[in-house]
Amino acid sequence: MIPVTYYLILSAVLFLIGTTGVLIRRNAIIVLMGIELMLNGANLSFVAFAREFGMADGHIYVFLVITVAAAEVAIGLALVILLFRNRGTVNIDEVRSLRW
Amino acid sequence: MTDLPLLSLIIWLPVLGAILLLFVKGDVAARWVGFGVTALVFILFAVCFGAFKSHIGDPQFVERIPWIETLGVSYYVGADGISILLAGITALMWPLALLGTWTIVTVRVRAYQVFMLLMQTTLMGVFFSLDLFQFFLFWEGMLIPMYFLIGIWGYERSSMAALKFFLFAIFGSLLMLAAVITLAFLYHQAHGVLTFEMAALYQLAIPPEVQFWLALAFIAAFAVKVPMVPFHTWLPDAIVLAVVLVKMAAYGFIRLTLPMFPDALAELAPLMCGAAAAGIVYGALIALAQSDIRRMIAYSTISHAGFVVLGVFALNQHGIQGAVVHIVSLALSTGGLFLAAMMLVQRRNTWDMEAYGGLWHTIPVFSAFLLIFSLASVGLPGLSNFVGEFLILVGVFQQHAAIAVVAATGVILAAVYMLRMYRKVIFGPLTRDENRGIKDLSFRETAVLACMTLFIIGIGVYPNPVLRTMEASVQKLLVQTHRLAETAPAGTSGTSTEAASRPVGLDATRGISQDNR
Amino acid sequence: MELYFFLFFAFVAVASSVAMILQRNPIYCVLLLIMVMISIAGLYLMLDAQFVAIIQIVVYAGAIMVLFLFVIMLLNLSREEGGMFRIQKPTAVILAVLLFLPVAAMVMSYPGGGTAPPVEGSQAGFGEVEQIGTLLFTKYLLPVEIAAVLLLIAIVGAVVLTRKGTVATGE
Amino acid sequence: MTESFSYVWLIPFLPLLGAFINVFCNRNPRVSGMIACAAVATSFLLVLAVFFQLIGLPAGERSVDVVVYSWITTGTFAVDVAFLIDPLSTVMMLVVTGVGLLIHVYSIGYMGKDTCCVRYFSYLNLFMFAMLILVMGNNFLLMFVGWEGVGLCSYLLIGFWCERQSAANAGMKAFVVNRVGDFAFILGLLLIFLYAGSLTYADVFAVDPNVLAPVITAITLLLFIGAMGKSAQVPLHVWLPDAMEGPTPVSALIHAATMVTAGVYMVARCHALFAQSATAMTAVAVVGAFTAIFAAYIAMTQYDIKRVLAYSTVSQLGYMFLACGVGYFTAGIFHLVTHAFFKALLFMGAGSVIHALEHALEKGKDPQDLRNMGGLSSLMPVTYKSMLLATLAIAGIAPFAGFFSKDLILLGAFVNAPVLWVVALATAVMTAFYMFRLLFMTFGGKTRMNPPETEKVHESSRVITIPLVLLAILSTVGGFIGIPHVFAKGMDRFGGFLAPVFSGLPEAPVPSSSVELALMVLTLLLAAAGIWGAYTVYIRGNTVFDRLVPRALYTLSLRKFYVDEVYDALIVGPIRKIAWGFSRIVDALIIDGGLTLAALTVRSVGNVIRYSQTGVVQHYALIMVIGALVVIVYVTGYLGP
Repeated sequence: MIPVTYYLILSAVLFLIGTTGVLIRRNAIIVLMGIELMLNGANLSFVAFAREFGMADGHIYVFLVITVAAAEVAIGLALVILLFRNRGTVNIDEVRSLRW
Repeated sequence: MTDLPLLSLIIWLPVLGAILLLFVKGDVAARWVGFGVTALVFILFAVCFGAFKSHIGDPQFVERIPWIETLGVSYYVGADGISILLAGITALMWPLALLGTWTIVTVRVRAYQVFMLLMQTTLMGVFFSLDLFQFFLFWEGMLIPMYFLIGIWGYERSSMAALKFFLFAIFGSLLMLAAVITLAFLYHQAHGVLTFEMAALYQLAIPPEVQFWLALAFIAAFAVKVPMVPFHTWLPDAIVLAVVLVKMAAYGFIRLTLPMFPDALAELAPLMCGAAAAGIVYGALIALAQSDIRRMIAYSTISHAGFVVLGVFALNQHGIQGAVVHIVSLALSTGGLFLAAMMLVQRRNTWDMEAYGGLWHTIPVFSAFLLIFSLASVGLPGLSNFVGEFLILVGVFQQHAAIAVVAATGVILAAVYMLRMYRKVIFGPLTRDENRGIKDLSFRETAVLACMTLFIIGIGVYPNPVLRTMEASVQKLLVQTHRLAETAPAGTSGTSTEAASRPVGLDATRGISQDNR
Repeated sequence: MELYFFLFFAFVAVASSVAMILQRNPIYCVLLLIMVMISIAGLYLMLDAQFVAIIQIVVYAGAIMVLFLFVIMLLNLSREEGGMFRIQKPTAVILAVLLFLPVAAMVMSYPGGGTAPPVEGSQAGFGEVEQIGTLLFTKYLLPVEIAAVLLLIAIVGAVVLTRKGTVATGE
Repeated sequence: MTESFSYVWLIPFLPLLGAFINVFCNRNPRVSGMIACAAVATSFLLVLAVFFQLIGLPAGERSVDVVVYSWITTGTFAVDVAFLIDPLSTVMMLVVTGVGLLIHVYSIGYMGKDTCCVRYFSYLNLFMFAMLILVMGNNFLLMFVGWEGVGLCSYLLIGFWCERQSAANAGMKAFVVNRVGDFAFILGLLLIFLYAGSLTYADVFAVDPNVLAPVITAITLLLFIGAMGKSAQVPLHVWLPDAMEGPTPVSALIHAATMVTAGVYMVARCHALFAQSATAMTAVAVVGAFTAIFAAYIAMTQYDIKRVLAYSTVSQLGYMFLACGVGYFTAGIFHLVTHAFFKALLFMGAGSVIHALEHALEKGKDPQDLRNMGGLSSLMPVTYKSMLLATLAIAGIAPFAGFFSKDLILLGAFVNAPVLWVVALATAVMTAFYMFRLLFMTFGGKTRMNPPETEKVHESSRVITIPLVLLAILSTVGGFIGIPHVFAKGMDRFGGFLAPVFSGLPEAPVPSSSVELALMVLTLLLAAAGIWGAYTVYIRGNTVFDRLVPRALYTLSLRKFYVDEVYDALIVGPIRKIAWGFSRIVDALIIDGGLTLAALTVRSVGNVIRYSQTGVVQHYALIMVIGALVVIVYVTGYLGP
């Protein structure tokens, strides 16, 4: 039986890959995807602990995280579309007007 | 009749009035509702004052409803000698102020009435609350209506003044909040149960050095409101409600600092008296150099507020009773002075003294009232301020003679700047022709000022009812203040438990020479 | 035996996610992300979380990723030319590694690891729809309601944001 | 025994009632005069009743306390509104109400045509009320109430013609200088209360001396400074000459007969305290003597008729304080009474002269300037004759009142302080000189008015002249109530009457009668010399003195020793500068500045932080990750395996 630490290590790795994705990519959509990846990492650790403690609460949290992710993506993509429609680009480097 | 929850009614009636005002259309109706409610509050108060038994020191008409059990906070309301007097003067002044500013406030009348009523509620709340948490809530609550009143109905630069006032007040209240919490925490540590009840907190034995910091925090919070000299610059712009704040701050001193921190007071009292005396002279000197009536009255309030603080920190029967009487007469005389000035300015809308002159024959009734108010604030015997001032001087003279002398010079300076204003505004030849057209006070205005004058002369000639109502509670307060001081090194000289004024008479020389030299 | 499955899924997940963040063509990124999600669903199954696995595939991979795909198609994004990466690439990687170390250390020090309880021994139907359902509507009723409202707001928001002629779009 | 005097509270109450009626219920100027006089007349009658009732009592018990109600009671501080009826207060009441009544009658004539004389009469009545409270109070606090009330009324009455800026300034000056005196008075009261535990005269004087010993000098000096403020002694005398801006009856009542004597009354009342401190007594005597000669010297060169009389009042008050200083309190009070008679008469005479000249002189000529007068004796006979009697009285010529009272003071000074006696003698000469100078310049010699003006001058109406005549009689007869026993044993009824009040004092040494007679002759001769001097200079126009008196001395006197200018330079100016400095610099710059500085620092810090917002989303994400890293490291406590 696989010890829970493996799962946790894996979820940490996924989470970090997602973070680097967010930090280094210029394309807004890819950044959003990075965030989705981070969320998935988190979900994995939820389920792993649910398994560990024999409580199904972890699943509920995953379920809720998914709904939040869905909402977040909906709004995120709407913004990206707006961004594209107004500025013609999706690269967040070129969108700096909201600064000092 | 007295089973009726009188105090709660007095506190919450104005709020009901404010709510009622929301449904009222038209300025005049709003003014009538505002005046009606405050007048009703005054009647209620009169009933309360009638039923008040002055020989008992402890709070009467007590009402207590548990509010937040977990914090040990309860809606705990009661009136003792001092608070009933201060609340009384508020109850009296509010309808007069509303009536006085009937035609002066013309912009957004309804909002003005609402804010004035809200402020009365919070003020009454402060005076009657016996629970520290509730006291703090009312104390903070008072800021909001004041901010708007100063901001909207103040005069030019009023929004800046309102902001400045707010920042000062917030600074003070933060310190107070910290102190309140530490007090509750200490009480919890000492007795296990968490409570904000003042009576309980009075009994708390706090180690001297902690007491020092707590006292400092409270004093700073109230000093901002008094205003004591370094924190006073917000007052000249926000003069509209200066007098109200002096009452609050002084009450804060009496109710919170004096009974709770006896040891700290042993060191702090002389310091505060010195600062207050300096404030008196400083405020008077600056008032001397003002050419704007409003700022002159503001600085004279600062000077008089110094007297009140002096009286409170004399820590004896005469000082405190003098301070309370002085607050009452200050509200009347300075309040009246400012109301009269507003009436004058409403006709000529300039605050500069030089623009007036020679008004004696054009508006004799107004000049007479202005004279009475000026003389009252100068402290002419036979008028109310003198009683307070003299008692304060008697009280302070016993503790710190030098400081009393400095404070007494304030009496001369007061005469100089007040009569200088009077000479510039009323006496002298009628040079400017726009002054000729000023019409004299209307019946309403005369009625308001006459009512104030009646009280000023009344308290001046026969102050005993006022003095007797608070005698018992001041006595109790002093016993409270000096309970720990006895064990402390012979800081204050009041050895016996009766009134702390030195046992005067034959053994006076022993008592005097011992600590005055 | 299970170890192989775990390793397989883990490898697939990590490889495709790394590929995803390095991929120039957004469409391939989405596909790679779907691959990650499916592999994670597999892991869920290994952890007796059948309901969640299904949800993962149906909702997450199915719906959300399709939405991504749809948007990419809508915006007609082609391959990204030129500097795909922000200049802060090295800092990001270092940060990731730095972040990983304490977490890994903490996880390794976790005592309970290694003795996974017997799968059958636990209650029957663990992670089944029926158990999740009861939990959802008893203990977590409030969060569910809130989640529902959240979704509603998201939908309305998305519609309002992207409608032409509103203040947001600036026409 | 006290119930028989229970009506006493009516005496001060009636003038108050008169004032109240005049202010609120009456607009008609003629009626207001009547009301005022009626009020004062009834209280005068009541005082007479009290006087005769008091004489009925045996000498020992002539001190009655009548308590009206308890005013302030807090713990050990108990003061009540109560009146003390004893010979001293009765004498003062007689003077105040008697002279006051005559002045009220006089004012009807003098102020009759003035538009707002309703206000004038209400102030006059208010003044009577305050003065009576001061005189009748049985404790220091009530005396202080009267003290300030009288100060207030003098402020109002001096500034009565408030259109004139000079009158307004004079009023304020009077009030402020009085306030300086009151400041010292309050401190004295505080000390008394601190050491004696009460403020009522009986208790304070009953406290045995060694309790008060450490502070007795402080108390008495403070009280004396208060008296100096009110009775215009040297350092605080500046307000009295300016107070002449007020209407003349005001000057007659307040600045001659009643208010200014309040200081002397207070010193006499506290004789028990003053007697305990030798330094205080000498201080009183020295200040009194110096003021007498200082004011007399200035009075010799003044040209405004009322200013001459004002300085003469200051000088005579100096005499009274000298008397008190050397222990002859009875003489001081006696001189106070006689001075009230002839000084009030002089002021009212001057008033009727000014009244007459106001209509006669052309525009621009000041009716009060002596140089515009001359030769009025034939035109205003009654005024001339009564002023002649008064001038003789003040100069101290034999049968008149002034002679007896001044002689007693000179006797006292000779016995106790010979140096001051010499000063007093010199002042007596000067007094005779400047009084007769005034008389000759107004009434004697050839007129300096051109013909058309002299026709218009005519004697004042009867309402004005009757009080003049009455007071003239009093000035002549007044002296006989206190004839020194040198002439007739036991005839010194005035001294006898006051004896019980001053019983506590050590018996004053009485020189042999021959020495006393010699002194009297000496003073008479000196007075005659003064008169002759005035006669030669102002009637015969002989300029012998012009060559004798050096120019500098003359201008010094004319310019009033530049006292006003010195005060302005030393006190008023610097206070105004300090006040201006405080308000502009300290308040505006330092405190307000401090606040705005704090505000500025907050804004500048804000500016710096502002640049951290780059606008690039990744930067924010980076910061978030770093934050996460920090938290994790903090929580887990280590940075790696």
